[in-house]
Amino acid sequence: MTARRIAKVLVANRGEIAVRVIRACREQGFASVAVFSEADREALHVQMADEAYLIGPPPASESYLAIDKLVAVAKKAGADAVHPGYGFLAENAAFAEACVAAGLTFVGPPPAAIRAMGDKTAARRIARDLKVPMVPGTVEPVASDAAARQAAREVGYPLMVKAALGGGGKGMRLVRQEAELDAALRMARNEAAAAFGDGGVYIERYLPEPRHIEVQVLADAHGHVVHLGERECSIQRRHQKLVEESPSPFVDAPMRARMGDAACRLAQAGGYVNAGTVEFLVDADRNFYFLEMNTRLQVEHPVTEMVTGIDLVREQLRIAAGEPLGYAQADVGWRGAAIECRINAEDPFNGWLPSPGTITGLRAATGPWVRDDSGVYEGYTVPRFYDTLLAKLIVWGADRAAAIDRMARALAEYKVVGVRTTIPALIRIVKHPDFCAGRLSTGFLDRIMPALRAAEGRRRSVAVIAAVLAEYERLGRRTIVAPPAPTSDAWRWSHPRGWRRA
Amino acid sequence: MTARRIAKVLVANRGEIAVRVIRACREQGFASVAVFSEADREALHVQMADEAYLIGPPPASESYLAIDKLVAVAKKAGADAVHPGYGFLAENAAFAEACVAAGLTFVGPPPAAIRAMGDKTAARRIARDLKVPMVPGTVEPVASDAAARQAAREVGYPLMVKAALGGGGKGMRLVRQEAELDAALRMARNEAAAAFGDGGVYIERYLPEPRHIEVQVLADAHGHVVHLGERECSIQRRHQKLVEESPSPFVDAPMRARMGDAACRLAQAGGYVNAGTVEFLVDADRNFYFLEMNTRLQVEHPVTEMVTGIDLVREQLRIAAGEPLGYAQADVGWRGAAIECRINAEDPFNGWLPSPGTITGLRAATGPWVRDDSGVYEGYTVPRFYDTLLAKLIVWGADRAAAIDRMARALAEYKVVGVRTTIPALIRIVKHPDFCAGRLSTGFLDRIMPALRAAEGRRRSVAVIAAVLAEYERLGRRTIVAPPAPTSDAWRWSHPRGWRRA
Amino acid sequence: MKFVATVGGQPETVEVTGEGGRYRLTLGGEVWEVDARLTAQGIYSLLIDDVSHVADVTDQDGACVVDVGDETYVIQVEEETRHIIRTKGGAAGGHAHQTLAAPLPGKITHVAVKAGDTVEAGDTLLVIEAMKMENELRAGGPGTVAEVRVQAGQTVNAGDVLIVID
Amino acid sequence: MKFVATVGGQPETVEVTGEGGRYRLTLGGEVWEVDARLTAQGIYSLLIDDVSHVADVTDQDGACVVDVGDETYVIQVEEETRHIIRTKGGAAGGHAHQTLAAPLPGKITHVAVKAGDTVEAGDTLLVIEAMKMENELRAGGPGTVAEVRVQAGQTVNAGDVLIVID
Repeated sequence: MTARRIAKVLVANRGEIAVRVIRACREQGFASVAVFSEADREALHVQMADEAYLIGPPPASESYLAIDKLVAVAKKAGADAVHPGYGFLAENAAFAEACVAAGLTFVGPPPAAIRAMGDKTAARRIARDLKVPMVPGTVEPVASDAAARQAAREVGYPLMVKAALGGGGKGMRLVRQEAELDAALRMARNEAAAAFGDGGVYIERYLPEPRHIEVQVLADAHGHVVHLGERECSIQRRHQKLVEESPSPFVDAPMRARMGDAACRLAQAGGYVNAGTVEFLVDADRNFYFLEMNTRLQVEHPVTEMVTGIDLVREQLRIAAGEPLGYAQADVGWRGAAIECRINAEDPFNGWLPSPGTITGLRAATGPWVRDDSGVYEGYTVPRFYDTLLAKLIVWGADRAAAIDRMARALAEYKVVGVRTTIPALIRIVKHPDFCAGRLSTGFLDRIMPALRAAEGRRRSVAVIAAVLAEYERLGRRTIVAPPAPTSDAWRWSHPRGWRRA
Repeated sequence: MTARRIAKVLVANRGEIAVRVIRACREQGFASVAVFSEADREALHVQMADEAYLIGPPPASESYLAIDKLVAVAKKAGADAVHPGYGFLAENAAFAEACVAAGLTFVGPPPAAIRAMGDKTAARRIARDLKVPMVPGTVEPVASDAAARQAAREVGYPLMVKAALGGGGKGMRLVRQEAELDAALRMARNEAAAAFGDGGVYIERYLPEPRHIEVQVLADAHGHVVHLGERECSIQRRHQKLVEESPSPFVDAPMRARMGDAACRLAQAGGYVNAGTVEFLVDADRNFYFLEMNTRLQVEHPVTEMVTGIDLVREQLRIAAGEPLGYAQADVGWRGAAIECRINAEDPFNGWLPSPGTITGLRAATGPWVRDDSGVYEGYTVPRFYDTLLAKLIVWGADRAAAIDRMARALAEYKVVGVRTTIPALIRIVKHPDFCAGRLSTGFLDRIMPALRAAEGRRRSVAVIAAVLAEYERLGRRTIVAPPAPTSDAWRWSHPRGWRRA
Repeated sequence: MKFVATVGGQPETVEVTGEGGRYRLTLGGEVWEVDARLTAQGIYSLLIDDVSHVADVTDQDGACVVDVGDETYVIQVEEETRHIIRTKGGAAGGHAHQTLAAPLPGKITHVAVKAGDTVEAGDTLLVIEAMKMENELRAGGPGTVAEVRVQAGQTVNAGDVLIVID
Repeated sequence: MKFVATVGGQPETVEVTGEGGRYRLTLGGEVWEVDARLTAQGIYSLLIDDVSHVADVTDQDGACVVDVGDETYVIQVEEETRHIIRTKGGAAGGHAHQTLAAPLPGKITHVAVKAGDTVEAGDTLLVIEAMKMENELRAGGPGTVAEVRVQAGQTVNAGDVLIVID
């Protein structure tokens, strides 16, 4: 195929990933075009891009998911390429087609490959044909609740209901018995439709406490495919990843080679081009089962970048421009260990309830081998319309132990005031003996959740002193004393413990 | 020698390097003890340490240079080791001796090695004996102004007057003719005495536009010495480094091996233990001349860390504890290229005049392969008593071109409001064709200084709009209009252009 | 000045004197000399007996959420007099327990109960969609639904009373 | 509202209307529609014709120092009326030129001139030590020293008049 000139890139996303892509564009000398909803005028990606266009009201369906508006802005701005980031339209073949039809280079796989691999059910059919092992379940979306009940009986309970499109844990529900199936289907379809514009779901057998290990692949338009090793993403809440690392403490060189080979074969079979990720579930006996392929950049791509030294967004843009990879599997090297922690605006002490609001104080962790991929800043108001990810904290260490020590240090430095975040939970996770020993599973967090409750710790007196002094100083500055908020007791009622049972 | 237990480390420093050492302690599970002057209660290192002790009034001579106070605090706090950082007492043999005498492990070379190598004139005698080439000049401090004049005539003008102790460019003056000698001696002695508690200076021939290239060495207490390659530090102002990088674009593998060998031989001859740096001047024909050895951690150590993956402060603490290096020269590998830019509170458009004050707005650069080693935070007031370094911005790239592109991106992101900083100059430096081509010399900055003046750039209208809107909004909020400050015109008088001639 | 700080249902009296960064507090019978600086919005640097602490204080529905080290506390601070008044007139407080207020702004996607229903701890009351997540709000204890003030599809603000339970 | 913005000695009139983030400015005969947000103390996000700019505005001795992209400008902004008054009474302004004020707090370590001395551009007037650096303050133009208000060893604050020159 012929090289396509890229000089100006529209970033069809928001938050930290839009910032990530804009940075890559700037470093390569490409102009960047941001888009923003009415809720995002003050978002960081708007400030960092060279140009920024308002595309509609806050709801994603009227802005970040509005294909026509995005293509129109790209043409108006004179962009020659579109990077979708992750989420939103990143795995929407119709969007990729609309870009191509408008003469824009889509920074991602060809529409056919998105259809083949991005649709989880189609991908399962390819894996079946390639004899790549996979989790038992339907290879088609379930047509109706009745059909779902029928399929569920064949697969057997407990089982997972999953969105056919999308990823990132949205549109996923665990169903332990048939009585829960209808509610699970409804919520999964709602979330899937809201997040990806498609409510299709399929059914898969539930594996108890599996490890979630995925392989990063890069494929150019000239038939070269390499893998960059694995990421372990077993620490999850609400079926969403919270902590990721590379390499996996569970994977040795031969297993890495086997998984990498399976991933590359799947990519090739799907006619895949650009960066993609093949997800596997791994059981205690090191058997791996193909789960799905994400036809986009992953949230957790930085851990692979830190150990390989390869800039994945730069590679995405190079591949989209028609450049060959320029290196073979043997040229890919790994150094040390990297861990990523997701800092979300959620209250870990209140069932991960989202916590929108204004970030009144912010001091990010910095220093040696600490990377902060953030989409926020002090004074920024986290809108209630989009997901809760504020920033990704990534560290590198000469080995896994050094990386864990560094992450514990960095998390303790990271100060976010004004909204609740996952940081307190993350600190407990990286200090947990099971985590340090590499004993991970997707059930890990549910197991240690009780320990997350605010403890009667040794710093209790210090906390009381800080709280009292804050009030004392506040009274010193103000004549009127704020009445105790009437809703404070309602918190007791609003613990959505359901997530723990879900 | 026997292993010494380290569990609690007193950090006898302030600012970013104190923060750097405290982070290393935390990552290794050591408790950290900070010290602070009355001007530093709100400094970042006080907040980050486990314990913090007030040691005296703002002037360094009564606090950070007060050996007795520091040793007393170390004993009171129950510290078993002392890390001096750089500057202040880092190269003061009497301090190292006082620590050892008090039963404290000094994280640095033995006092004898500090005397042998830290004293520039003594080091020059060792280099002479080892037949390591060096710059012509005195091998003893000059006893008097008369003796200085005499020595100067022998060395010949132009020449450099340099502090026998210390480093970091303080206590250095270029002298073009004898008429300037007395003033240069006075200022150099004043600065040296203030910075290092010793006013001794020596005289060295001035090499026109040399490159400044230094080699990092690590020596353990068991006789093992390795070098971690070179750093090029040719971009300087006021004889102080502003931009450093590793590897040097001027050094190839054979030259690296030759310089590394010379550096290791010097370290061994001086009985050196711990981390140290051997500085060379390099002429256009790739001849290198020994300049001095810094018997401490360098400000610019991070660029070596980023390309080798070796944590130098961690190694310092391991070596101080008596551990063997555990690796040989052949095990040291280099990957990619790293650049460091120093962000100082100075006004590059006004002769690098120091700019103390309150940082009212701060947004540090972050993201892929960007490291911010900072000692400040938003709301922090930069005191007028200490040096101007606020933070070090370090980036890594797969090659030098990628690192330069990344640094340009990061510098553009880095926002400091309230004090003037070196950032605008740094942006021009990394975008300059000579820098990008690796055409570096210590005269580089003087050459491009005229281009540093605020230009009639294409963003002039945007700047005017921002300034007018700031005033417009300010008037909207306030009834009284501030009178134009009467001293504003005085700026025209206060350009210390002298630094450009110095 | 006297305050009552309530942590985990346990009230304790705290007396404070001092200003300008240097304070003396009495709590738990002990006297604490504290050097405290607000280094950024809500971020306090505390020096107590030469030990350095950084505490983040966030106001959350009138309570202080304090993060210090890896520990988090929810602390209600009131002037002592106000505390006495509030706890004397306990009835009002009792009723406050019976309301489910929206913990965050969002859209009600499902209401699982109607007036007259009896609920047990853990029963789903309703589902509120916010930040691309469906959040189930469940009963923390048993009771009878007295009033349902919202319906599916409705958008609510943080603090809006959604359901009243007797 | 009308202002005069002076950049590099060049004054230009700027008219502003609008509020709440949306403004219309007239300068250089052109009309600019600007969406401006103060996203942090002194850090402005400007959208002008869909082009995004971030401008840092620092007050420095009554002048605005503006960093935008890799360019830095020192801009004096005054209400138009005030500008007219100031420039009419030019004498005072003229005298202001004749004072050397301390550009930063520090210690005078050396005074090189005395009353009556004539100085040329570039002559050292005095040396001020601050932040571990000896900073030479030199004459920007020729003149005669009328007054020396400081002596070596003395500590000065930013803005203190050090030397007056006729």
